Amino acid sequence: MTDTAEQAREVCEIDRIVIRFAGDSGDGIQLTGDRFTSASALFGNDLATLPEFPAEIRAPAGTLAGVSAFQIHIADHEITTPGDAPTVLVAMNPAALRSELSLLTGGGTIIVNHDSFVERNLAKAGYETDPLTDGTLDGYTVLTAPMTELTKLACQDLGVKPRDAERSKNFFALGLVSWLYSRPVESTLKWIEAKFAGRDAVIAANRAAFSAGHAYGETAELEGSRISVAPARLRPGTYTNITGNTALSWGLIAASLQAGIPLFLGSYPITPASDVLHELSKRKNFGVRTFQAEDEIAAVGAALGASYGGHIGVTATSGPGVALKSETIGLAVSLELPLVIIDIQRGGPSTGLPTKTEAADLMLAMYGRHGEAPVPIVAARSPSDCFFAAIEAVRLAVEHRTPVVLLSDGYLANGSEPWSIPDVEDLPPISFAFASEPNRTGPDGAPAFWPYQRDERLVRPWAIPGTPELMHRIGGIEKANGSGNISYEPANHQIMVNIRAARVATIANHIAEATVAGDPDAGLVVVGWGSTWGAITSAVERLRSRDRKVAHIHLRHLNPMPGNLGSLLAGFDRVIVPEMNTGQLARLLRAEYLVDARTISKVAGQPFMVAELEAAFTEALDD
Amino acid sequence: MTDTAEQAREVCEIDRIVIRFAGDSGDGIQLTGDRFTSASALFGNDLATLPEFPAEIRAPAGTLAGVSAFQIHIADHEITTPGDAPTVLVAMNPAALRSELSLLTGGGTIIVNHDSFVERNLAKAGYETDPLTDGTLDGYTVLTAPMTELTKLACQDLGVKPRDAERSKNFFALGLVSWLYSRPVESTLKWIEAKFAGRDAVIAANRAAFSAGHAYGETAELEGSRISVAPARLRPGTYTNITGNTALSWGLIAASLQAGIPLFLGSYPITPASDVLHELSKRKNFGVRTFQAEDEIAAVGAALGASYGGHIGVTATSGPGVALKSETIGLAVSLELPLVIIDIQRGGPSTGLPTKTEAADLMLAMYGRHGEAPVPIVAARSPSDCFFAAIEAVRLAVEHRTPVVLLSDGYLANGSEPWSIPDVEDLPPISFAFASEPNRTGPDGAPAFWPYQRDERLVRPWAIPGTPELMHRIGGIEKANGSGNISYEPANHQIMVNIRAARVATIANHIAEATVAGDPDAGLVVVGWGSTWGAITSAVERLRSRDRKVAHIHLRHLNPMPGNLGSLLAGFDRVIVPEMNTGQLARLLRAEYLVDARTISKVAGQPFMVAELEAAFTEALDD
Amino acid sequence: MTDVPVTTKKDWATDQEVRWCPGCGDYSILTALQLLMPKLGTRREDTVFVSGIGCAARFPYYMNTYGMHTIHGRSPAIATGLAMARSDLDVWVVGGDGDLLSIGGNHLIHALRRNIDVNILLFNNRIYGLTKGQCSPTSEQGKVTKSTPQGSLDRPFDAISVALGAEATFVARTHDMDRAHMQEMFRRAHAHEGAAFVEIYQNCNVFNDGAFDAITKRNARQSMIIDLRHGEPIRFGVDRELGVVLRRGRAEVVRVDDVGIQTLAVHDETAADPAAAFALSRLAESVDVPTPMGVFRAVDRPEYAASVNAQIAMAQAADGPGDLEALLHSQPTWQVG
Amino acid sequence: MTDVPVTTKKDWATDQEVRWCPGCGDYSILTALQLLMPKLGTRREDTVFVSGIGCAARFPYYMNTYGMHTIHGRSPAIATGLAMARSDLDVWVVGGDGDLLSIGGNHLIHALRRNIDVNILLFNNRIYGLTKGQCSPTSEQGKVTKSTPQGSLDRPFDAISVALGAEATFVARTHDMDRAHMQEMFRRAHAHEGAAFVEIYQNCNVFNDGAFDAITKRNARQSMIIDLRHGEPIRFGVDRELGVVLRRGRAEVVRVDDVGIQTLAVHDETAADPAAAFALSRLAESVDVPTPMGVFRAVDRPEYAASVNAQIAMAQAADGPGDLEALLHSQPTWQVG
Ligand SMILES: Cc1ncc(C[n+]2csc(CCOP(=O)(O)OP(=O)(O)O)c2C)c(N)n1
Ligand SMILES: Cc1ncc(C[n+]2csc(CCOP(=O)(O)OP(=O)(O)O)c2C)c(N)n1
Ligand code: SF4
Ligand code: SF4
Ligand SMILES: [Mg+2]
Ligand SMILES: [Mg+2]
Repeated sequence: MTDTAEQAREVCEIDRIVIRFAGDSGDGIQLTGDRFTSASALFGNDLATLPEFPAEIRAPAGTLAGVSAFQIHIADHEITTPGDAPTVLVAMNPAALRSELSLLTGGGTIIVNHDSFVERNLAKAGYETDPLTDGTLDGYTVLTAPMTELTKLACQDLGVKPRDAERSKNFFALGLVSWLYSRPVESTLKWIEAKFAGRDAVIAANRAAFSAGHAYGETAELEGSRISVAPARLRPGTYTNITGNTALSWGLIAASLQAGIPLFLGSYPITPASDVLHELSKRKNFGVRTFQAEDEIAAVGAALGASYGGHIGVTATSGPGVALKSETIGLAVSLELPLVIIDIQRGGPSTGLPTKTEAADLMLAMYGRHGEAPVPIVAARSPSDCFFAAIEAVRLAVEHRTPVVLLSDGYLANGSEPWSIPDVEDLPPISFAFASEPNRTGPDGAPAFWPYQRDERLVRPWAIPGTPELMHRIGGIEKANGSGNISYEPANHQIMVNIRAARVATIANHIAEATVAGDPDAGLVVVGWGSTWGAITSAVERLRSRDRKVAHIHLRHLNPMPGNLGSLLAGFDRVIVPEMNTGQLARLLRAEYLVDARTISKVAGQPFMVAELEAAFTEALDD
Repeated sequence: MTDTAEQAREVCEIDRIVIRFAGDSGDGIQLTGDRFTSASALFGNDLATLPEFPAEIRAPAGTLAGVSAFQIHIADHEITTPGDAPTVLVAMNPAALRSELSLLTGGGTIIVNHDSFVERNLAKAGYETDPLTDGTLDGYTVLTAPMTELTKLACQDLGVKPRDAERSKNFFALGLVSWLYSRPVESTLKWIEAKFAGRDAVIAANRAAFSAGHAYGETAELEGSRISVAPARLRPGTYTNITGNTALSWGLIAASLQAGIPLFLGSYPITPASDVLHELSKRKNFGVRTFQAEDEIAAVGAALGASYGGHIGVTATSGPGVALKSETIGLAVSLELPLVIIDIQRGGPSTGLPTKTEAADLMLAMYGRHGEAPVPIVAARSPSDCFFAAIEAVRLAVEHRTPVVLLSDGYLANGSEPWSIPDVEDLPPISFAFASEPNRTGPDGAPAFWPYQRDERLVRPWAIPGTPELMHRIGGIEKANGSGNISYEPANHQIMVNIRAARVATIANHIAEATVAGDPDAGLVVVGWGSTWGAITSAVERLRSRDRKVAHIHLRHLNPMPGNLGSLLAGFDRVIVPEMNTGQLARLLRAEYLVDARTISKVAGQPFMVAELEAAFTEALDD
Repeated sequence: MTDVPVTTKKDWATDQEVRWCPGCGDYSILTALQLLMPKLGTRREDTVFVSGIGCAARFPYYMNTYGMHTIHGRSPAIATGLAMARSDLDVWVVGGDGDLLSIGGNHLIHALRRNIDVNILLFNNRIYGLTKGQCSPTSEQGKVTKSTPQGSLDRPFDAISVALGAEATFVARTHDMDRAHMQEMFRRAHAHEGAAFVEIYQNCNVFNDGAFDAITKRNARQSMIIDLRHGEPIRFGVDRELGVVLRRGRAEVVRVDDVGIQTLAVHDETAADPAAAFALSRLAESVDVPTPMGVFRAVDRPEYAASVNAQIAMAQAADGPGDLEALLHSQPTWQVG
Repeated sequence: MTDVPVTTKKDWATDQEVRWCPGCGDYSILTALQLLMPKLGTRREDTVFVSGIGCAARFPYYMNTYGMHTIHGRSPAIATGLAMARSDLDVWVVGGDGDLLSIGGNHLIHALRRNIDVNILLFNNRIYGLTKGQCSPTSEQGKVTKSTPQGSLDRPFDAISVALGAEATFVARTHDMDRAHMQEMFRRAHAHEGAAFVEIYQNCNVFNDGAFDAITKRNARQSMIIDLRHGEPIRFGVDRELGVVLRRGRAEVVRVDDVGIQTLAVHDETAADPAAAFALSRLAESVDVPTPMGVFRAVDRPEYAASVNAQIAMAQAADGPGDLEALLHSQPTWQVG
């Protein structure tokens, strides 16, 4: 389904624009943003979005704490971030203007709902005088519209009560912005029908408000002419706009189909991971089992139990949950069973900043267990990449019979981007087989089964209950390598510790090597992991467009690291590592390769801005 | 209280001896070992002991799994380990002989209870033929005595039933060994009276058995003459023989007295940490509160609650418990309250080897929390050192208002050594004061209290409930630096993350610098932490006595590390790190100082042997 | 508590903006408590509110006392340590049905059996509010939520039954629509020595609006709330025409006329045996049947911290106050040099 | 379960040396179960024993079935996942009073309310055995243990009351001295669809020897064990001279002659309301009063995994079996090139 925008006269074409919608949590900002996103996606732009919710708890209407925002970056070329600073700010009330104005680029455009700029709201936002008139907005292009009034007017004859009509004002804004930036109209009207199906009054009101907003743009005398961003020349394919958590959930489903065994999600709600539970619980027709446990420990425990039963046991959580799951993950290491622990990172420590992004759980994933308990770690780099990262995590867990930590973060989880839907045929295979018969002959000459007898990759058989002849007991106490019987033998413990380390280390032979983007012959290499990919990529491209040489290595696997990484790094004289933590990957690289990896750290609950990295990289190149 | 051994003719003096008592769990081996230890201590030897229990669960009598052992190293000079290999093995049954024989030095002495070498027991131990006669013991000095029979005989006229009398056979062995190695007698007889006070029959039997054993030594024709180890020339002082867990518990009590606030222990039983709970629960007269919680999370939670109330909140556990406490420790980091987490490390991962020693929780202590949540880490180096390590951990927690991890291990916990009891006056002070009044003026000019207003060491005030005017709310959500109010401000979060890191980093200015033992001008430095201290020290001394130059730096503080460590390490061309893990400290040193620290790893549930390290160091020196 | 300064509601309120959704039941609970505190004869500085995580758990920020907003589910454990260390304090625990019955269920029942001297207020809105609408351990079976699009399969707990099964000494239920009743329950809880558990039916108007309307709406109360009064026959209904009898060990709602007043159960909150109280708790089988409100159980049992202090006193009486010097020499010692 | 091969005790035993202290009550429980399994008409390969940590928790190593010896307190949660994923299996959970009521208490009560199809055997020896003798949540108040030298201050749980307060559908009690009774309870638990909870009084002869002698010793049983039989008046005593009545919501022991048989309570394990069963559970107030043994409660309620499977079937009926291609295209899409 596609439709095209009717083009009007005097439209000025630009290559990219960053629009930020802001208003009260109650104003339906996220909905408006989502819709503008879909329209732009269908229109063919490349884009990236960044929703920003207020803290988990609802704040009083009209206050700064209650402001909800949605930023979208649309372009006629490939882009990798939602944009550093918006060039257009849509502010539905004074609080929104106040809290977001500082982000706007100098001379940017501000679109406000004039009706909301009244005493009470100004006060709530902490304005003594009206910013629309006191010069606060000097230097900006300001476009005010009495959105509330015009919306009510438009709904007058629809038999919609004024109070209800008022609720549609965000659609007025959407209509106006759609006109200003030449977005298609039909698809949005259709969408309203579908979205509010059954609630005819609401449909009527929203359609009327949207059209009124659009008309207002056409008719009213608006400073600055109409703007359009042409479709991007993306790789051919069928596209859909997808968020990280949806992509991740679908990746898990795809992986279970690739492996041919059912998916079991044991989870306990927590921001920003809950949506994985929500999405998968809607997909039971894939044979997916979802279990909302009493806590995180039960969630991972249930997943491990399901894995013992032959399912793909998965648990999704955020930092606090990973901390709680630590002991059970250690058990999984000892049991050598598949298990995927998904950590959608958020601001820490402790409860921290639940709705803000951060990537400071790498060391927790690497070392957060007692004793020597190594686990593979996989990280996603963009919203759509969460799909493939999830498949890779399941692949390693199933093929190597080990718990695997999959790292995402709040920015990827809620952010979205167009995704060229892959061909199901081309998805990576996941190959393994359940043990079906004894694997040795007992002393008595009878066939016997040793649960810890290993194959050449040091992987033990996965014998699931229900299989005759293979009854066996496993547990968290040290086991004799081979027989799996409890063993307190010093020598055996040393062997098992070594094997557990080797099991993970050898995975390096079964993953893709690290690749270098940018200039392989540069002196400076930027090493990254996770969601910094977008900002690093853009920053590197900007530098290269200025003929500065920079290389970029982005790690999908944090443990083990790709076998060729050491030699690659040795080829550069400078290694810098931008991280949304205080330097965790840098420490791993320094310890592993003794390279003087330097950290570019940002721990402010927000992703890196391209400009920040561009500046940091330039500095690194210059000094 | 001291007494001296009556000296007999033809005694040959030697400088040290390592005796290993072994028998069935039911044979009272630990008691026998403890008693022999006390006698030797009172006699004035330096010594070190290593009890080895069978796995937590009781095994059937007479089986290999049921063997319990106790090794003691006594010397006329200072020693730091319980000895690599015993020169004397006391085996109360065939299973004991079989499981322990391999440890004995070639040509060593074996003392066995002949009566237990009967068909049934031999079979249980897996002997087809009698090792006493089939040549198994060729080359050893074997001394057999019908201990059971002689004990029964000795008790005959005491009206003690034969079955009960039999239980005293370990005292026969003790008597015999006491004679052979010229141990004092009186103190042991006295001790029996006290120990079994009220149970006259038992006292009579044990005394009789002990005397019989001693007499047997005097009268019987024993190969090899009698041996004596002269008292050691230890530093003058009053000594007591102390285990790590007792020393640690007493250190906590001492610290609470030094700080002038009560001690609160929240704990959940777990091997090998339970004894801290047991010991402290006997010391309520010090105002100590002990709480056996429903689990480890409740234990640390209760400790944190007590800290908020102005007590020294402490929790004692082992690896699995630390894993579970992770989230709450993160909260303590955010609340900036004192808390001491004691990790008596044991074999891992998971349940692992509960009764065996290991030191693989360093990375867990360092990184086992979500988000950036740094905590200071203190490690004990010997049983008696646990006393001072505990005081230091409490000092840092109280003075710097932070959770602190104190690392010990199973070897230190149960091992013992003579301890020169310190003068109470000389104990390190712990200085701090509770906040008593407002620390600023509010906007309204009225006095106000900011819970996160910091002093020059970045430490916030500790205002406890009950203090007028200082009511305040704290929590795990990010707080505005200063006011402590909830803040989602990006800039503030960055500031708080930086401050939490700086708070711990600056502790380096408030701890002792690292010192170099051995040869400061050597090319090779051995860096260690924790219980490896004894073995490293002995190995280093052996090398130096062979004129090989080696330096030794042993770290009390793992985080932050002493400020001078970097420059010290720079002064050596080789850095090796012996660890009972796969190289955790080495990784920290490499990441921190980019030095090529090499690991000497042993993860076999046992401490390093001096010879192992001596060989490894020599190799390092030679290649 | 001699000469406690006179205070008013605003003395007990903080300057922090209250951040619950407009219309949330939490507001009325907060107001009820802020109005009650000045009447309890306690000092603000001697009062501590401890909570976990959730909408309800934001409570401490709004009380001008000492307060700990801790982590999800752990408040009963943390409050246990505080109450043990400081028996002089007045400690309150506030949490939601997820916080105290899901992740915190174990700490809750252990705090109850130990009879820790804390007042536990369970804000039961039968939903996860803060995480935006998943089912909770009190959500009714079949409930459609974000995490249960086909309906929840879990049989819900009855918080009162759980508490009574866990040896609780004080157990009560109230609801956010009746300030006077709430205040009476809070007052009783505060007066009780030991763990006092109060379940509050609370409306989450955003994610589970009207969950308790059938019972708590003004016009429904008389016929739907079984008002428990100590020593009185259990009666309710517009004309008090309904009553409760205890038969064969279970409680049944009957028409008074059918059985006669004398057969009605006379409520005894002080009964040593919690069985009758438990039987009453089973009447609240679903949210649309007559539901008992009030104090189910209130019995005396030594409060934990008092016993802890008693053991310390005994130890000191026996071994004398702690003497470090003596402790360090308490094992066999010997002299060198 | 068609043509299940005939097996004997030794088919259900492993080659692992049993490692409990000589004389431990765990041995008799193991024997009782190994002798029973061949009679249950199930296959060894379809049977899984899941345990946490403790002496009791070593159980799986001795059963020649599938088995998981997991971590302390988590067995109910781990078994929940296994039972949800594999409703075809016969899943048993074994643990001690510390494992299942202390650290694992929350997982236990949630597994019970959800009615997960597992048979939970609680070996209650009222002590921590494996860690060598600390008090447990079932240790009597005042008990002197390694961790409570002045006596435990904690009021113990009654496991049966806790289970009934947690909506359990099958609740029973037995003891390690009576093989036939144990086997009957295990057989009933196995036959029950959903969570079956069986408390077993078990003697730890090393750290809490004789804890139950007053009740379970052969000569004491008749007068100290209140034998619960469905549909029968509750009577016991050497000459069945004693009985139980339910009065004012609580259970009381009476002399049959004093009240007359007809007033005795008739035990109804199938009562929808757990109140009467709860009242009976309160009789076991201490270890030296007549204590009910047998099935307290056994009611039908949908077993969890069955409902889970039903939702999957419904989803497939509604949306068709999962089609990845379709899923990936389920949001608005557009073409490029
Ligand atoms: C360890 C941990 N797990 C999960 C969460 C996410 N979380 C916060 S509050 C909450 C439950 C909220 O429900 P409830 O306790 O009933 O409180 P309410 O918001 O309804 O008042 C959850 C799951 C968390 N903050 N920490
Ligand atoms: C996380 C964790 N905490 C504590 C322990 C130590 N531990 C092992 S078993 C046990 C309790 C044993 O008592 P119970 O559960 O009653 O079993 P029993 O030995 O009496 O059969 C404890 C505390 C552990 N293994 N893991
Ligand atoms: S989400 Fe519900 S419970 Fe939370 S504040 Fe809003 S209305 Fe209240
Ligand atoms: S300690 Fe007690 S419970 Fe454990 S095996 Fe020995 S007797 Fe049995
Ligand atoms: Mg709730
Ligand atoms: Mg037990």
